[in-house]
Amino acid sequence: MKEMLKATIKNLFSKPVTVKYPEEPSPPPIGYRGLIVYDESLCIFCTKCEMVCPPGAIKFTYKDNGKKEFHYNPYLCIYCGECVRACPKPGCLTQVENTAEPAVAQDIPEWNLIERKAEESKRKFLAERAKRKK
Amino acid sequence: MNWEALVFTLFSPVIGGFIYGLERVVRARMQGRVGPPVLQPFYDFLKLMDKRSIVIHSFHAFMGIMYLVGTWFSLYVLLSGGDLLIAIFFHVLSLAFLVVGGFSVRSPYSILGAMRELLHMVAYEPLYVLTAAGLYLVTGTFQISEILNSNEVPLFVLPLVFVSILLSLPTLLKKSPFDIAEAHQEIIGGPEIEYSGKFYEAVYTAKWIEYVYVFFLIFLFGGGNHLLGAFLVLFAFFFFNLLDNVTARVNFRQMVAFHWYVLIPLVVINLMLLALWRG
Amino acid sequence: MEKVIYSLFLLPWLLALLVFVSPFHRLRQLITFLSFPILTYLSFKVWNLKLPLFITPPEWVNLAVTLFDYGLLLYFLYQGIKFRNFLVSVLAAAQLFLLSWVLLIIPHGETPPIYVDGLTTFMYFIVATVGSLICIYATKYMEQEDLDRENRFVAALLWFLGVMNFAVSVNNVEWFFALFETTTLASYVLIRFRWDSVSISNALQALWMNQIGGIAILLALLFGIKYYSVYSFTDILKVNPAVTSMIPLGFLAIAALVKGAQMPFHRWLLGAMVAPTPVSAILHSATMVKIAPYLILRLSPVIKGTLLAKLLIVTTGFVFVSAGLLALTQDNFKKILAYSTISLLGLMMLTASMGSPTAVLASLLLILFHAVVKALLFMEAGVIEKLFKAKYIEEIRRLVEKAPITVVFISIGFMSMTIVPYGIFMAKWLTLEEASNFLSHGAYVGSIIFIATGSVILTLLYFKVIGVMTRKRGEFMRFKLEKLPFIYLSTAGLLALFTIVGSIFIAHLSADFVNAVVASISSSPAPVKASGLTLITPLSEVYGWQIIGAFILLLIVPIFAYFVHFPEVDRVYEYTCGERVETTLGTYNFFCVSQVEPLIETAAVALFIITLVLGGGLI
Amino acid sequence: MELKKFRKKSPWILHYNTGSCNGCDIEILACLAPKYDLERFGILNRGNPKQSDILLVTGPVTKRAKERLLRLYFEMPEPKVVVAVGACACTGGVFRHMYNVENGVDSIIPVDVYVPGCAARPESIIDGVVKALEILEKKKKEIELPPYCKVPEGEKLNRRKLLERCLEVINAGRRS
Amino acid sequence: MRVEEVKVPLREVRRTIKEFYDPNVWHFITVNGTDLGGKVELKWFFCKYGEKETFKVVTAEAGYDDEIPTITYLIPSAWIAEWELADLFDLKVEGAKKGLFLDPDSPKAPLRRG
Amino acid sequence: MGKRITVPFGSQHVALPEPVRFVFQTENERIVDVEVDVGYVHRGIEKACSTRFKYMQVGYVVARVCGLCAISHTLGYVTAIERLMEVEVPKRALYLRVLVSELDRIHSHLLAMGHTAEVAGYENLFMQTFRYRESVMELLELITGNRVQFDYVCPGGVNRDMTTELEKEIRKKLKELEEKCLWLKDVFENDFSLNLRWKGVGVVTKEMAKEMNVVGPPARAAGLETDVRAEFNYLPFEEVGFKLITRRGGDIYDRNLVRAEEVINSIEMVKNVLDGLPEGEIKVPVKGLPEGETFVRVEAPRGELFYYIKGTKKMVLDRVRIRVPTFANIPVMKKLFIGMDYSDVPATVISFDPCLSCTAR
Repeated sequence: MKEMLKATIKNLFSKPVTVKYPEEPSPPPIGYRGLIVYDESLCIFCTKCEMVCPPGAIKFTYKDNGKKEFHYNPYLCIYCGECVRACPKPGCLTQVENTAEPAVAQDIPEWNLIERKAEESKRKFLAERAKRKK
Repeated sequence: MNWEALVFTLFSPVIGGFIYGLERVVRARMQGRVGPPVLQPFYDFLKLMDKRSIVIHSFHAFMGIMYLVGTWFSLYVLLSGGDLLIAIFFHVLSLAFLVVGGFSVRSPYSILGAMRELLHMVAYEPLYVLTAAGLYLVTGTFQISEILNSNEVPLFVLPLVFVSILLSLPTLLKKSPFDIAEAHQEIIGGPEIEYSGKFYEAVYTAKWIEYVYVFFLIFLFGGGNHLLGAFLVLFAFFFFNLLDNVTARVNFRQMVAFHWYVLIPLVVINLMLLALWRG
Repeated sequence: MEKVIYSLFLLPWLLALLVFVSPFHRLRQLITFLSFPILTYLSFKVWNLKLPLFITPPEWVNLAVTLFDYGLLLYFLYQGIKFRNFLVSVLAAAQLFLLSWVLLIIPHGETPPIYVDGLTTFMYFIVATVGSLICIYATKYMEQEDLDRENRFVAALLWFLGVMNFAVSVNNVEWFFALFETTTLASYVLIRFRWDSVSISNALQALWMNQIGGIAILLALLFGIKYYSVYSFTDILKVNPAVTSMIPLGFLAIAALVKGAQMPFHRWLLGAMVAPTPVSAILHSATMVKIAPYLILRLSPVIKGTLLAKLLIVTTGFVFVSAGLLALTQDNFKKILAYSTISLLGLMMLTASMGSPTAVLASLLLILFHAVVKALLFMEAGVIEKLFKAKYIEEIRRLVEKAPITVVFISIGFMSMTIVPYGIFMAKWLTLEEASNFLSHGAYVGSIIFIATGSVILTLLYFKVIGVMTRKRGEFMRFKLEKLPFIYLSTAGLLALFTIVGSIFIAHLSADFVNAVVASISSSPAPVKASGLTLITPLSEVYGWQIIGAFILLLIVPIFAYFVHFPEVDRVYEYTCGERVETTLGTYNFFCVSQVEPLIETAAVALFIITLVLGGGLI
Repeated sequence: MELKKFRKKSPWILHYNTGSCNGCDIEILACLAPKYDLERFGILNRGNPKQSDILLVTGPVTKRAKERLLRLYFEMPEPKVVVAVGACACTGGVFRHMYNVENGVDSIIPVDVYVPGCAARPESIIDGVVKALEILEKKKKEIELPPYCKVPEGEKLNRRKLLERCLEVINAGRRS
Repeated sequence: MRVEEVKVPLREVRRTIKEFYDPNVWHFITVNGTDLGGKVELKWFFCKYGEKETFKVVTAEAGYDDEIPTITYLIPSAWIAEWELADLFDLKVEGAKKGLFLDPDSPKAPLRRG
Repeated sequence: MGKRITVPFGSQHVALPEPVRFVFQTENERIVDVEVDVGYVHRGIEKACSTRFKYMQVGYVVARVCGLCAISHTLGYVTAIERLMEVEVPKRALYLRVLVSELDRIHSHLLAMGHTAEVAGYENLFMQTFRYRESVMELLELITGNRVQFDYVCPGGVNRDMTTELEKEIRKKLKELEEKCLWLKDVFENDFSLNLRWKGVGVVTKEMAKEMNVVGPPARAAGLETDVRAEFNYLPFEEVGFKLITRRGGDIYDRNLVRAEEVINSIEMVKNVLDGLPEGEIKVPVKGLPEGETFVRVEAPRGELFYYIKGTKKMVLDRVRIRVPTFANIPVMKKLFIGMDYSDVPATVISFDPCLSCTAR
């Protein structure tokens, strides 16, 4: 009680420790594991990142011409950085310090759709390739 | 009709709201935080006005409103300068509505809270009655208006009584360490848990009025010296905020025991010494 | 003039006889109905007589009373032997011995044995109104219990009223002993009414405990005759207390404590609840236990300010608090009421022993309102027992859904014992202020603590019960009152109405009516005045608008609350952490208090002995 | 006076964990602590749905928690907003498609704001709450319903019945 | 790591544990089930207080329909682990109630293979 | 029966950060019966670890079993997989693991202490504890890049290295932290109202602790000398000055004091780690497929964490079994409640620092 009394009175007459966040900036520290940034120009489409991603926040959909398209869902990502470590091409996937913005329902990627599409297109692509090989 | 008192009573929610807002700021500062703006209680009030109301049943909701009316009325009884004992017992009357309202729903928290509210009453009521007796001893009257005009200063003669009233302030206002009736972490507000929207607003505002009620009781200790009374109120305000911040909640057995075995004997000792000295 | 008084004793007996012999239920009801207007009229007539009034009955009455005494005690002895109850027979034998001794040494006095003053008339009024209302209620109650033996039951009740009227108007202590023992007999007969083993053992318990009171009276009589040759109340009052020994007064006070079921002699009153509910109603409200405060009030001018009075304050104050505490542990509705009676009797005797005019006024107000309210509450207890088959407070859960009128009556009863504008509260308030007044001399701080803690404990108790009753599951779909039999409704309604009207006009009631009684007990009336509804005491005043405002809040609004309906508001379930759990919602039973029950009883015994030994001046 | 603007100034929060890993929960606690101090915005952690305006949900909705979540949602008076805190609450996160999980919160109740992160930073939570406040100001006072709960035209809404109906829908798999 | 593994038939488990278990020496860790397809391998893990890496493992195999003996007589705190086993493998364990973790609409016996 | 009042405590309750349900039957607020439901957070992680995730991913998944002891879960799993595949982890990585695991312990213990104060109605102490906890969180954020889910440890080593600037920063903050933690320990030890409220409440005796197999700080507060850090060689704790802390009382007060003392010991250990941090690699590659079975005990902040893994030469493990400390402590909690005051319940529950998310997985 005595110790707390001292501390309480001290707090009353000293400046609060609160960071007034929305008014004052409170940036993440250096090395914070934030968003994954993808650079398509460097990508070799090895899909290693898709394979290692635990929640499946990275998906590649196959276009008809065999090209792959990168999809990333920051609202599913757990920001572990495993994809960055798995990426064989340095600089293709990088983890920046910024976090994703809170979003309303319209801004969330339709991830169920993308998942289904990725799976379907992959199956289609593989089937076609197998046919071609035959 | 005592117009002054009536006006003061009508404006008491505003005053009480300010006190509550100030309290929240002071508490936040004591914890090293910034805290809400001073007008926060009024924002809450206005927001609650805007909410869609939901109730368990009408009787319960109505009792919430009656608690506000009852508290308001009991404040007027106190301020209009009538009998002090009657005013203290009127407070029991207003609490009765909260308690019956709390009992009238089939929610365990509400029922526990109402029961604990009664235990609060068991703890502080004898103390306040004895205090009234003490004030009578000093000033020779039970009429509040005459106490406020007397030449005596009750504080100087009744220091132990004042101390015990100060220590039991948290019981009436339900602050730590004696906030068992609305123990937020145990029963989530106790009897007020099932109120919402406008009906909760009534209960919320009634609490502000209680602030005024309690601080007026403190003010009486200044007797005819109103400046001292105001200082006492200010002191009491900081004191119970400090107490709130440096103590954990006790359980109801400890609370009743503390009031009955420590505070009441203190008051009695003071009264006996006074009687001896006077006699 | 005498005839009016005699008829007050004899009419109830006559009515009792008529009820006993009349063959039809309706006829019996009609006769019982008659008792209410007749007795009230007669009491009113006595009130208008020139008081106080001394009456000397013919000489043969004295002999008859003595013979009756012997007969009664022999009957007790016979009962003791018949049921093999050692205590009853030994106590009866002891009384026979003491009575014979008393009769041997009793001198021939000139003081008339019947004395009617304001206090007596006040008791007449209570017996006439409350007592006969209970009798009327009993006719209906027995319809549902046991119609064959209704005539005995109602006749016994009516007879009891006559006995009570007689008891409060005697002056001769020997006669008083006879009537005291007659009330004991009446209670014995009534408690035994159901004739099962529990009833009989409880009746015997009541018998032996009350006989201790009889012994105390006889001892008082012996000492009184031996030392001062007085055996009338009026003569005792004339004795100068400063020079007398307090022994007779001490014994009389003990008799009052026993009759008033003060701890440790409280068990007989609790045991009385095995009988049909009107018995409890009549024992707790108008008759029997009211003899206790009556006796103390009779003695209060002499014992005022003595050590005996102070010890009585401590004893009864202790009972006031501890009986309230023990009531918390009970879960039988009637037991709760019984404990609260014990508790409030303590308060009545406490105020009576303070003895100043204001305190006597408070005591009288307490007697009046307690009689009315307890009768009301016991009637309602009978109603919920008969109509809703509920005895325990767990069983009256959510009663408000089934029986709003009953709940309102019970709530009025409960609130009137604790909350602001009601008569009983006013009496407490008067006492508190009076005690504070004494406090400036350093005295009576104990009584303030007792009253404050005791009343707050009673508040806790009553609100606990009200809370159980008013619990509801949901909204009233449509407003529906329960169908109460007319007699239940009218008797209880009359009592409730009196409680409310009496409390609203408390100023006039106390200043104009009760104060006259106070004047006849103490030498001067209490310094209270009434102006409008405002009650003015020397220290302070309670305004009419406060009383009216509190009544509006307390009564009109909660009743109104049943009709209030917020139509546009959503209904939700109670918050139970998002779960749907099976909840049993009882209430607290405070068993931790029952652990100290032996302690409380030991303390009560000790206080009893101290009162007798120190207060009675046995040393 | 426009009362709507005061909604923003005193939002009281209710926090429910539907199966999260505690990471986001302790970040919410940290938000209440001195460093971030949500009370600056007038936010109180009421812990009582009947007096709350913002429902903070963390974690993927497990099968056992979904009923409770719906109950709490229906006990909150409108206007109210729901904030899903953390990746799991938004979409299911790493627990997506596990056998006892119904993925994101929006499969049970309508969600207004999604706060990403594993675990969400206090700053993100504050951002989310501030965003929720803007939405709260614009909300109507009608009863909000989950998308799967269909009410025929013109039917008078009864909160308890609606709750029972929604519970029936989400527990449909339970009976079969 | 010193591990003493005792392989016993299912009905011998309780006797085996009773023989050596002393609450002052042994700390009961948990009972674990591993699905082997058609039957479940059960392991009761114990370790010694105050000693480095000393374990005792009681192993038994149980079919899906066998009743598994409870050891709550010896180790009162084991009920929760046993209930979990009963729940997640849908096994019959003496005195265990179903529904510790699983709800009526969760898949039955999720930890069984296939 | 009619006198009883049923009090549900949870699943949503303001004193609980996570869903667990206790249904108490109380008489005069004294508990006569209790019913526990811990299955709210069951998500099926064990199943998912043996079907959906490859063994290299499992470390990130099990971290999400519990956000508070994230590092312990990963550590347990990673130690098990390293033992199974016989990987020699570099010394520097081991030291860094000790560093993060101890910092994690500090933040978890401070959380538990603060939260216990909060539910005992001591709001200010909660605020102060959380205020100082923030500096640990900042440290962890600096080292690992996230405040809660560290994802720091991976099979074969750790994911991030420590730089010298970082080291300096850590030392600076640690010094401040130590001062504050000593102050906090002082408060928790000597505060009058905490003593009044907590002493003799929720007592787990030593016999009870042994009989009910209690683990972690509650067991150590009861005087049972059990600490996996001393009983299992998964990290070099002895080298950095680990002390086994026990107390005798076994009540809430002692549980918190054990935590407070462990916090101070942990700070000491972190300092020693920084002093003796060896140079070298932080990670060795893990190749191959796991085969066989092994089990590992790890001391999480809440007590003994047990991992059992079984591989059958596939990318996906055959069985991952997690026995968490709270799971072991729930039986004793249930037993403890009988006869307790309802007003002491929140503090007792929180003083065990339950992690239901671990328990149900």
